Amino acid sequence: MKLHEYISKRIFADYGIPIPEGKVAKSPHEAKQIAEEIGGQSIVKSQVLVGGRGKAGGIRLAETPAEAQKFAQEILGMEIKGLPVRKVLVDRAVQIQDELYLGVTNDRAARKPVMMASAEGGVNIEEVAERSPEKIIQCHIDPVMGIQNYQARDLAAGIDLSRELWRSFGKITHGLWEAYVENDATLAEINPLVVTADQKLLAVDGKMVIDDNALFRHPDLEELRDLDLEADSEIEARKHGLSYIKLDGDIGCMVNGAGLAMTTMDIIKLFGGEPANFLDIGGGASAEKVTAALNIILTDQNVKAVLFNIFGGITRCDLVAQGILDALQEVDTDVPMIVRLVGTNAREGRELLKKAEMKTADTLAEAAKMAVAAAKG
Amino acid sequence: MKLHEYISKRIFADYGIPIPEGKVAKSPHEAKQIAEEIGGQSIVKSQVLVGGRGKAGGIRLAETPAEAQKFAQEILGMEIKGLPVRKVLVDRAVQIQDELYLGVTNDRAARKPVMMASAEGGVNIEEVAERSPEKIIQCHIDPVMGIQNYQARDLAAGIDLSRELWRSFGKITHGLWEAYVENDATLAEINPLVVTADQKLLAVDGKMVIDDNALFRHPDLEELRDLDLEADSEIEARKHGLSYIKLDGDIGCMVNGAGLAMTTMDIIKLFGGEPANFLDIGGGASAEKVTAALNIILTDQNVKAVLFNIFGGITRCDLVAQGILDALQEVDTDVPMIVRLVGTNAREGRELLKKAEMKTADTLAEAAKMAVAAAKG
Amino acid sequence: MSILVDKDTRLLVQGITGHEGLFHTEKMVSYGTNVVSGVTPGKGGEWVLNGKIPVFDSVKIARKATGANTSVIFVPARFAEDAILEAADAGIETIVCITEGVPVQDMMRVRYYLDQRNVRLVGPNCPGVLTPGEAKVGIIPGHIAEAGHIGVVSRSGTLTYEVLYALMNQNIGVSTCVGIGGDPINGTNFIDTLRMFEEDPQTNKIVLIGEIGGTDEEEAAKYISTHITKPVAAFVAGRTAPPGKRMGHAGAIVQGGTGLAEDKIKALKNAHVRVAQHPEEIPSRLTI
Amino acid sequence: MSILVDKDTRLLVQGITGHEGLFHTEKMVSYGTNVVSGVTPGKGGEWVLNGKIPVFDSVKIARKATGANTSVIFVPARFAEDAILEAADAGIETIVCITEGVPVQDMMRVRYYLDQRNVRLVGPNCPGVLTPGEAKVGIIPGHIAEAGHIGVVSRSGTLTYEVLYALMNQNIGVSTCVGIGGDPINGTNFIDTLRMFEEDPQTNKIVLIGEIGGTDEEEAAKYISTHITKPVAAFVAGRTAPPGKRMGHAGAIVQGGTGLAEDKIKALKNAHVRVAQHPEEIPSRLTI
Repeated sequence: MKLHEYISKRIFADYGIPIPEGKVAKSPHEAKQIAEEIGGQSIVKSQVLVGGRGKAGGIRLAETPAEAQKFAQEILGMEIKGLPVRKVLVDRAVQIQDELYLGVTNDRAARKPVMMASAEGGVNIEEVAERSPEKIIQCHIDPVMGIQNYQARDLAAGIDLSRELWRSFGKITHGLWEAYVENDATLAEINPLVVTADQKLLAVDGKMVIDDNALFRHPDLEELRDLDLEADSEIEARKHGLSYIKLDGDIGCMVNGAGLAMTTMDIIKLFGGEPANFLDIGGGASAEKVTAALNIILTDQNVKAVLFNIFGGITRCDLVAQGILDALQEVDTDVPMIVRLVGTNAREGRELLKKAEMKTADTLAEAAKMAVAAAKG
Repeated sequence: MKLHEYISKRIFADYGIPIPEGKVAKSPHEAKQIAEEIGGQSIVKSQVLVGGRGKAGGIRLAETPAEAQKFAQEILGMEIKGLPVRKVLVDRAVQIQDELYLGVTNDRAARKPVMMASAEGGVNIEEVAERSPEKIIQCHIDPVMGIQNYQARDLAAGIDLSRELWRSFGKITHGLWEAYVENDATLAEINPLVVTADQKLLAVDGKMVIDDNALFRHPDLEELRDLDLEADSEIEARKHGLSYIKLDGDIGCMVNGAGLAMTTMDIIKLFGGEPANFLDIGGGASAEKVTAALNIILTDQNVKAVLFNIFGGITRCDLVAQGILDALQEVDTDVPMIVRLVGTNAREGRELLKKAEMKTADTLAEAAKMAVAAAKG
Repeated sequence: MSILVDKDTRLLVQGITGHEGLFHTEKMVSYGTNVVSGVTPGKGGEWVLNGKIPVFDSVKIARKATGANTSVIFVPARFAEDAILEAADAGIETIVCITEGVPVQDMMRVRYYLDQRNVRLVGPNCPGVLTPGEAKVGIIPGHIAEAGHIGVVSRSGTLTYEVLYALMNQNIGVSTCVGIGGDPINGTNFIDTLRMFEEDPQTNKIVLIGEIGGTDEEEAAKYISTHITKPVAAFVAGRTAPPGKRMGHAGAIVQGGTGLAEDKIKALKNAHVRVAQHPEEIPSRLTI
Repeated sequence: MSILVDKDTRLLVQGITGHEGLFHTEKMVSYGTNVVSGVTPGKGGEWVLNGKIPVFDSVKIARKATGANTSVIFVPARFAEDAILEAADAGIETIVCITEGVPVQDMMRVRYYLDQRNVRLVGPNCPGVLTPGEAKVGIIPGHIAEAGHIGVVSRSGTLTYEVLYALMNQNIGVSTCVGIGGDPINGTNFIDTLRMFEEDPQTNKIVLIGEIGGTDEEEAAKYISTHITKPVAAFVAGRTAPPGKRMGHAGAIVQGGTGLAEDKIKALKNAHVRVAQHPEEIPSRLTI
């Protein structure tokens, strides 16, 4: 789960990382008030969970509170990369001398967290990594011991940080590490970490991504989830414990298991079709769950056929079959359905479906071919 | 550094361990007030850093506040094993059903902390360990990972704790572990950990020992040091960075290095003498340090001879010799002194001493024999 | 012969009194797996499956009482770290963690702890291990595989069943099927399993089932070209998955240029692995 | 030959610009030790000893620039843990920590970290290692030992010097003298050092200097009786120390019946170790 800049920075501040004075506003009037409190120049920043806000005009430097209000007015009406701007952060403007990068994330190959620093902050760090990887200093951290002082110094030395700033940089690395660990982040980064004209370090922009699997430990963060990020259908799916992603094709898929769901998409494509979605109904799918899933699939107007591919392991095929039949009672549709059931109680499931005159397939390839044909009408 | 019961329990409470309601008092009147606040029966407990307080009459059950005042009066005048009682803890009395033991300490052989639990609490745990070691359940803890829930359950199962109390016991083990780690304790123990008549766990007595080497991280704890524990001479020694322990013999020793100081004591005994003290002046001893050390040694009226044994490594023998001569200018004494100097600048040191007509020795054995002879007069 | 689990497996079920634990314990017992005991803290002394299997309060006690050498974990995600550490500390040799949704930082700590010890973890978020005819440890349906000489290793769940089913339909038997799980940090990876299959005399050929995300398949390909003499067939899921979207498995995120199915397929082909276009093609890739 | 340090030692000094560090660096250089560099964070670029030795900001940089393989640590106690971890992480093979007063929990963490790596720590709270005529790493005075065939290992500081001095006075040379330090948890213990001396062709006989506290001498005695073929002489300090009193070294606390000098002496005698009554008797215990 991605956190907004203003939330990430607030968390950083809780861990002793210096951030610019500032507050979040939902209206131009609020933005003006905040700018007045701050005094002097301020930065009005759109709070949306995508990169490239600056280029899109979503970050503006205001000379006066009145200008802050004006910019907030403009920005709060914008959409950036398809996402509506609902909040702006109004921060005190700072005199920037240098822009650094500092981040911590999981290195899955090393099975350890890695902290990264670069003297080239303020830009997309992936681009720096590609263009000149030697400019990113990496330091693996023992997940149990945590970051050590010498590691912070190695990073500081690696990016040629002025020695007067080492102590402050050390505190920031420790704070960022703790923010990462204690919030179960998979990413915590400061970009840019600014060296101000008066020789101080300041986290001017911040980003955190929280491990969805660990949200049970952070109910306060879960509440901050930005639903704008997801299509309504994806939100609806999550409510029912389904994993759904909308795609651009015309063959709806309902599958149990993520790997098999991807495989089903692949095979549809292999036989000339286009999948309309990824949908994993998970284990032990009940009739209610199947109904919800079918409803979600069919809200997509592009869908011209639906392929059910259920491999019964934990999931019992007869229950799934009953779920499909029950769902069809509730859902009014003439989209053709192709069902493939294999595994636990598959025979019973197929019996039920045959009675209801549903199209069934034995193999995955056959099912895919039937779905492609059905979608082409 | 040992912490008093009331301080240890206050720390435990900070880590979520339930303790009885209570406060510390310095006067009988205060004790009465606390007993009134608590209401009902109270326990008046002497706060001294030795075991066996109960047997010595230092722990009394008061039925009324007036009685609490009376007992406090009696206890505050006592000496227990040579230590004066200056404070009493007045705790609410609890109905005890069972007394358990729970403690965490360092196992130097395993190089790890070990948590121990026993169903036989309320008594000297060393005695239990000797009498029936199987009644103490031990669990080594990874110093970096910390205690795990399953380890707390293993301890609970090991002492046959009623299952209704496992959750509370788990919280107490975690609290005790954190109290131990975050305060750099070498021992943190609850004895007894009481199961009350209404089926709750309560830390009725507590003890912590803090690693002296780590006190720089805990200036607040350093301030709580109980100076009653140490002889005045030992306190004076610590002020000067000396390590001094008074013993019962008549040959004062001033040595650099703990191992060599013990060896010097051993060899005095080997040749028929009795050491009056252990004294390690440490490395790089200055004239001031030697003066202070000599003063401390000579405050012991039993001292009939002083043996200086200095092996110059870091310490320069000529400086030590000068220190001795300077000290003798300031200290008015006719106690005979035997000096042995070896190592860095030993020749220069011996020259200085010879000029001052001090007795010197070449070998340790010779020095010890001379000291024994001098002490016997 | 086979790998990881077999007739000598003495299985302990952690979380045996839970809904999932109990359901699958029955399936494992029916299959013939030697389930010797279960653990649910606070329920020690109870019995499950009509008094057939004793429940203990801790793995330590259960192991002492019943000689378990292998454990399968069905506890909820928030308790998985503790359950794995408990099993490792109690001397269990092989731990299979079915639980899905274990936080990644928990798994980093688990790896730190296990790396210091001689213990094998499979999973988490995996379907478990099946040695047909000998032992079923986890949730892989027993009736979709026959004993034979093909070693199967997979990051996926139901997709694995699909492959097993396809093999069975062609009368191809399996030595052991190992579901290593789809999480970014897990106990056993492709290389560990490939090494075991290479050393296992019963295994003649190997099937590897990968998916998008991470670089495990690429590393496996490198290992195959230098260490594996037995023929390997493979399938990689996710060629049509859009980059950056989360596909259910935490591991299946395409990150910054790596993790794409096409790269994995290319690496495997370079290592002379026969890559199938869909799972039902796997049997033919083994026989031609 | 010798153990731990020799002519091939390329020494780095951590805390080289501090008072102690600078003083002893000069002594080590005068002795002929190959001191290649020093580290003080924030002072990289400076030089010490009249421009002879470069100072770097970190061990990693210093090692890269000067090829150091051994480090000696003189930093204050509160920085010792970080300094040891830094050296280990930078690939230093042998770390000698002189610093005294390191908190015991810091050392438990250090041990955890080092136990996962192939690195040797001597100390902390130790006088260091001296291979006469080759290298002096630490604070053992160089002029009190000649090269020879006796291996010396000790938990003490100045008491070790006393023994070296007694040996030199009898013209007995030393292969290597190792001060392992008196702290309850340290890097190298008696057994580690005995093993190295047993394998070292230059060492013919061994001197072990123990003291009260812990059970290291008892464990050493066991090891000697089963693994050491070379003659061993020993001295144990603290026969007259009263129980429970702290004798300067944190390790020297007599705890609950174990740790007494008499028990240690008995254990060593049972392992056929020749135990001296005082340090000046050691030479005769080696020759008779």
